Amino acid sequence: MAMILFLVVMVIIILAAAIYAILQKDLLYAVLATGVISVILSIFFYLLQAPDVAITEAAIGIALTTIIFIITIRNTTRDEDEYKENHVEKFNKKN
Amino acid sequence: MLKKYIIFALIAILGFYLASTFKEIPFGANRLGDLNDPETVSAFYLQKSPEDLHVANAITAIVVNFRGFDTLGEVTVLFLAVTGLTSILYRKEEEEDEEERLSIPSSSLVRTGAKILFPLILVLGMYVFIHGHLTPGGGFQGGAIIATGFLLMLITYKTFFTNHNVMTWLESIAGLGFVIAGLYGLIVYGSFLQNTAWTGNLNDLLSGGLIPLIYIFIGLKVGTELTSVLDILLNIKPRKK
Amino acid sequence: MMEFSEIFFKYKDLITVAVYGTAIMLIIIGLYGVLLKKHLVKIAIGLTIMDSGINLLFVAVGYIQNGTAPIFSPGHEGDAIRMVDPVPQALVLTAIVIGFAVTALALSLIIRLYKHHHTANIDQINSLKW
Amino acid sequence: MNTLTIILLILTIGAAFTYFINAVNHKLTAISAFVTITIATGYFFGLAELGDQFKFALGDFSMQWGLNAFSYYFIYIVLGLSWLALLYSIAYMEGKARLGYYYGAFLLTIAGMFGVVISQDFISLFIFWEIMTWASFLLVIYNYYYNIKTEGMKYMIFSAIGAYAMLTAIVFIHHYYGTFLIGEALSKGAFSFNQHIFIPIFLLLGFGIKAAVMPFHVWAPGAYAKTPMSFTAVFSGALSKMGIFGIALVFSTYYITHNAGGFIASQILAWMGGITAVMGTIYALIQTDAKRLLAYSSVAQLGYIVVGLSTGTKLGIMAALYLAVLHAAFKGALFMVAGAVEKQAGTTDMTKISGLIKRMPWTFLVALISIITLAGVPPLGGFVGKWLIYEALITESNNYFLAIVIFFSSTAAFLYSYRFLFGLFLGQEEEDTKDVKEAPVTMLIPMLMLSFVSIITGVMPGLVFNPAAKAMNALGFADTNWDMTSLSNIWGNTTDLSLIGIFIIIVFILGFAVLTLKGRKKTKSVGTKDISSSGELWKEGENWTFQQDFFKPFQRAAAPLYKFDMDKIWSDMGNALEAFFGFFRKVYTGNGQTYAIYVIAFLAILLIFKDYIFN
Amino acid sequence: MVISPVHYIVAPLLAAFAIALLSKIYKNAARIVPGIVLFYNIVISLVLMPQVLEKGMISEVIAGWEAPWGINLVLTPFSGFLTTAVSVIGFAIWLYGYKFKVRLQGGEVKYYEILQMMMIAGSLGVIITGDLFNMFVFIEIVGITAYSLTAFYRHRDGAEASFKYLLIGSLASIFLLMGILIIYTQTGSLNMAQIAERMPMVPQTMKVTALIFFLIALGIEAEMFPMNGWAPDAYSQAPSPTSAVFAAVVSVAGVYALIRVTFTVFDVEGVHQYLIVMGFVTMLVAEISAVAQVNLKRMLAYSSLGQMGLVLIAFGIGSHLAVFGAIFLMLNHAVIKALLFMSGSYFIYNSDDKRLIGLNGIHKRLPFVSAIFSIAAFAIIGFPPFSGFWSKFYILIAAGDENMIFLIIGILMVTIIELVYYLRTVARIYFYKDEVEHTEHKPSINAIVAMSFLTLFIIVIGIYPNLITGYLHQAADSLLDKASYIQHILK
Repeated sequence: MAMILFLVVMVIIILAAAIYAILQKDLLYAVLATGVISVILSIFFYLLQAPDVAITEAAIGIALTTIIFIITIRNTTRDEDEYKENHVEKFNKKN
Repeated sequence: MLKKYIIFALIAILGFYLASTFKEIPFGANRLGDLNDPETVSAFYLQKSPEDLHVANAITAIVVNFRGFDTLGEVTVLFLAVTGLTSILYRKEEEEDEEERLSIPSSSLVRTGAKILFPLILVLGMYVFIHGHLTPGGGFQGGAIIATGFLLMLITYKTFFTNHNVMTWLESIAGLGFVIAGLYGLIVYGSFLQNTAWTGNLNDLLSGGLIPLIYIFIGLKVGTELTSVLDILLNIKPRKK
Repeated sequence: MMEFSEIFFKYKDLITVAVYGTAIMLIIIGLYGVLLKKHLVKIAIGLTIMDSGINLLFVAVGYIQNGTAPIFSPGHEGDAIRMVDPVPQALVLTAIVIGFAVTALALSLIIRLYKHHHTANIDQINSLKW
Repeated sequence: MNTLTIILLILTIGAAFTYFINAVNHKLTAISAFVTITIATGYFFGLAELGDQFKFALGDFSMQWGLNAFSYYFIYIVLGLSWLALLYSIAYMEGKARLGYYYGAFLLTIAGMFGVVISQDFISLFIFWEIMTWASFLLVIYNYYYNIKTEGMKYMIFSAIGAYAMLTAIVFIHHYYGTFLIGEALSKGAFSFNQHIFIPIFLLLGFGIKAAVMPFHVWAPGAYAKTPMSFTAVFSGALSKMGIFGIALVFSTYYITHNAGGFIASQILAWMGGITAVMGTIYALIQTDAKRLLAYSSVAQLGYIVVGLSTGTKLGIMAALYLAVLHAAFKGALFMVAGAVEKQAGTTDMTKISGLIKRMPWTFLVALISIITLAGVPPLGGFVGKWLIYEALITESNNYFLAIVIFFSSTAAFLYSYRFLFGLFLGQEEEDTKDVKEAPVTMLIPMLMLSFVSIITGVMPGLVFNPAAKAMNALGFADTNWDMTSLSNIWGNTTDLSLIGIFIIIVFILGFAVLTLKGRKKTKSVGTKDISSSGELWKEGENWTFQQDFFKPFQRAAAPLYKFDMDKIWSDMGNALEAFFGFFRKVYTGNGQTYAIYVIAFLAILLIFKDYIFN
Repeated sequence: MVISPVHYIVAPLLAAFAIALLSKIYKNAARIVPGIVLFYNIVISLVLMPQVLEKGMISEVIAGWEAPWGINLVLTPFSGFLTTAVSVIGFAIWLYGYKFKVRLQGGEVKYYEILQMMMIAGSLGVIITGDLFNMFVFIEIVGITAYSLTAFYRHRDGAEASFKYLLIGSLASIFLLMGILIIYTQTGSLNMAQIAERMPMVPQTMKVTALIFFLIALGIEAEMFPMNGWAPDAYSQAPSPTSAVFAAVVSVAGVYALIRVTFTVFDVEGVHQYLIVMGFVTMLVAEISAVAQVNLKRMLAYSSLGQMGLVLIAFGIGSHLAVFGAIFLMLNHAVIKALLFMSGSYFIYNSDDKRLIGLNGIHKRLPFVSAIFSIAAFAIIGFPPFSGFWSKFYILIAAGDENMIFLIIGILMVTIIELVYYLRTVARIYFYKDEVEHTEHKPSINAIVAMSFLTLFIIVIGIYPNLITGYLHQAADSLLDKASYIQHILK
């Protein structure tokens, strides 16, 4: 019973994390949300009797993917709506 | 905003058809069929893996031997990704100026912790891919773990640089080792990656013929490649504020 | 993990919906991000989420009720009959690593695009058209 | 080794050699081209005889080249005219740039025409047709490099439309009759209009475009006028005859079996030919450039030929074949005249130059003879052709109204031919054409030879009737009664031409003798400026020649006809298409996300309609 | 060691891993080694092709597990023919690009060479593999290399084109995985032959859904219409030898994968009509878009999309003659388009201007290259006596035998559009005054050798096509004969 609750909670968390990752304007949090997705996903894999996949997902999905995303954000922009004022700047520069 | 609703509709359609498709595929049903005269590949693998290969971890058997060609291709994909990254983010020497990887230096606690953790993580990774054919885990996992270890060092210490020379050598030797192990099979037994020197019995460390060796190569290669991916990405000059 | 297989009988449908539904929902959400989000990093995030969905789908299809991981523990050489399907897991291993490679490449491209165009909005990056 | 293949090899290798020799020496280029064509012509008329065949397999198809009387008849035109034209162009092209390009393309075109005529299966017919087309395209753009957008492109596009219509027909002949051999398809009735009518229709479209039939004539005037005159002679004389060749080939089924579909088709084609003749004439009237005038006139002349063919009666076809040769002769001569004038006087604009008669008498003579032939006045050959066509139209296929149309256009032909003559040669001499010399002899010889053809055919049309009759036999006609020196019609009464000819020649000689002998002292030859009008003597600096608005009243009368401008219609069509394309390619918006949306949308559509698409 | 199909893959891999080390020892290793490898590929083809034609099929197993169980590489006359063509053209492109100076501007030669070689190797893998997931892996290899090479130049919009390509390509790989998954659950196998054998047992809805996913995914690789938005950008932004590889090798591999899956693996009705319709739409849209291009390489890219559409039409017709024509056209298009890109890139390289205006009157400076370009243009339009004519002619005849008159008329009309813009380009080269200032770059000798070799091929095949029609017939037979494929692999 606890098991099934755990499962349901996991499903809710992973979907919430996914939606959050898509909708969140602050990209850093969005990326962290993808990390959460990977965590839950590896637990899923573990439950589905796939320990190898679980370990791989844990190592690559949680650590590496997240870190390269963070690096990217650090090199580009953290705010998703950043381009708006950027657009305005460009417009002003034009005329 | 019409576009948005159209896209919602498209996604909904896709989801509906995916769901209706996978409704037909019962979850948890046994599709392996009879294991003794196998109909499906998985049954065949499950049967052959312990008997012929003496490999405890069936997935390792599949990844390294049955479908080793895929793994070779996949390692190549990673290798090519590294090459591509290098060529995409390649910088001429004159653009080069002093590396400032971190805006804020990390605390001494973190640094000492990293110093202690780093060797442990490396050892763990080694362990994982050396025992790949016995326990869960293997080349990819071990490689990834090693990469995380390097990642720790890279983000903790401004001054920590991976030695590209050593990386290149390790990477190339690992890759060549994999291919040559395959060629050994091709030359001796007439089929690429084939090896019938099934030493040892199940659950020994030295079992499964060349499989542990190949998996070690894979581990080294994946580890070095992931590490160099991180290295390349981390060494980009950050955006001017 | 035995209890998981035990409760499997009672809540089979629920679990089916949970696992498949999660996978498909992940794919759909990721697709939403890919198709509607303007920021390149968001699009990359969407792609990774879709990948995760596909991987979950693979593993879920390979699962066999109250099966064990396809690893022959000492003494149980004969119990291949109770093991889950190993092939999808092997494929997923490959898929994950390839997905990581593609993501890394995509992110490096994004970095270069940002340096080039000074924006990460895909609508403003269309100097090649028609 | 077969004679036909050897001739083709001679021509192609000669073309390549000529192209490359140009790098060495410009003089040698013309010489080698002329030598090549001479060798080919001599070889052909010396060694090739009827019934030569050459069979081989290419791809999965068996090819067959051969020589029958019909093709022999056209080879007369092709090789003879090409030989003269190349002789002419030695002097004409002297000192021009890119000689290797010119001569190489010329020889390739000749090879293409030769191949078209001798090929007895559709594949080689199509291949040679294409070679001929793009080789002549190279020549069309030779002079006017920057006009390629207008004239060259027009020519190429129309030729491509025609060629591809032909290709479609060929493919379906293979589908329905399982053969590529022309003779076999003919015997199986592939061209008959009762079954699969679109096959002959498409073939006629293909050949008709090359023959510049009315709605598709747009490419012709520009192409004829822009090309170097030495090639235009061949272009309008021989190359457009390939269309006639094809039409005759296709219609021959109809000739043998007068079937209903064929009747309609022939009526339509006849009317298209008639309209072509009229419109070509009418446009020729208002041209101020002699070259364009000639171009339109040759469009009109081809219209006559098409009319003759499409009557589908023996006499009509005889007339068409006869006119084919004759048109080659006089139109070739006229284009050569225009070329000579252009080379000597620098321009062919009839409003700029006039009164060249004193400067270029021989050229004038050639022009005169050819004009008379064109206008169809006895005793020269043109009369015979016109006569035959009228007879075919009126007596054999009671098509009176068309006869009237043709008659109208041939009378109008007088007008423009007179204008050509007057504009260039007669009238008041301009100052800047004072020092114009007569054309060099190598240019005069071909012209004179061609005008000799027009004269002799007037007296002895049998010289042409004989091979024409053989050709018609090859097409499957039982007996065609012809006589060396007389025209015969179905009422049997014959009009003897030799008497007329001899009589008129005597008259000419007598008149000439009288004028020259007794007129010596009385008449004095006056300069063209030495004229007076209503008591006013001509004063220095005045211009009394009325070259501007030559046919103003006529032009005003026929104004509505000029409003209908096919050229503009086609160009508007092209522009509209371009605009549509420009709009349509916007589907490739530069936005990657849009492309992704396309993919997903397509996937969704496939998923929804999967039961309908994949069942 | 006896030569076997696996060498196609192993030799480039060995080289790729070794180059990193060798280039530390010898500077030019990175340039020479790929040439050796690609030449070795030709040798492999020349050794294997006779055996294939004799036995009808060669299949090699990996790791000693027999066909349905392990991964196997298959060399039918069809795929063997394509691998031969790809190897030869790949070597020609390497020879052409050996001294290509532009490549030195961005990145290092080492990376460029490795990626280019692995792109060709990946395409070969796609062609010769007999296993669905293995095909996916090779498609990923091609994809990764293509993304990297498209973005290779820093001074162009390569990154943008590459990102579009990557976006669509990732969708392709996701859908491909989806299709593979569905097929695996239904047949419990990944081997194409066994799947094809068990396909009749698969329920219709499953079959069709999987097929649709495959069609989308592989349609993206084969540049079908709604999915080919990435192609013109990638073609036009990549380094020129890479554009040639795209047109000559990658698109061939994509079409091969599509055809192999739809013809051999699946047995669904209506896929032929689908191919005809989509192929025609692809062709029409591509040629329409090509007319008004101002950028030479972009125009060539659209034109090759159009040619691919024609190939798909021909495969869709599906009769022996049509498949024959389709394979012939694939070969022709590979050679001719490679040639067009090779010569066209020299124009661009000479005129500091990627737009067509840079071509005005360029024949004065580059007579040889201009002649080659014109010949190739005439050939791809399908003028006799060049090889392009025959393939088009065969396809038309096949369409005629199926009595598809409107298809024929449509194809010919599109050909007229094609003729217009190619003729305009040739006219620019020869007949326009050149206004733009230019930099002088004479073609290097190796490039001249490569180009004249391919040109010779075009002309010789055009004049005497019997040289290859025999192989082509066998190839068409082997593609259409599904039963013997299954029976031969499963023993």
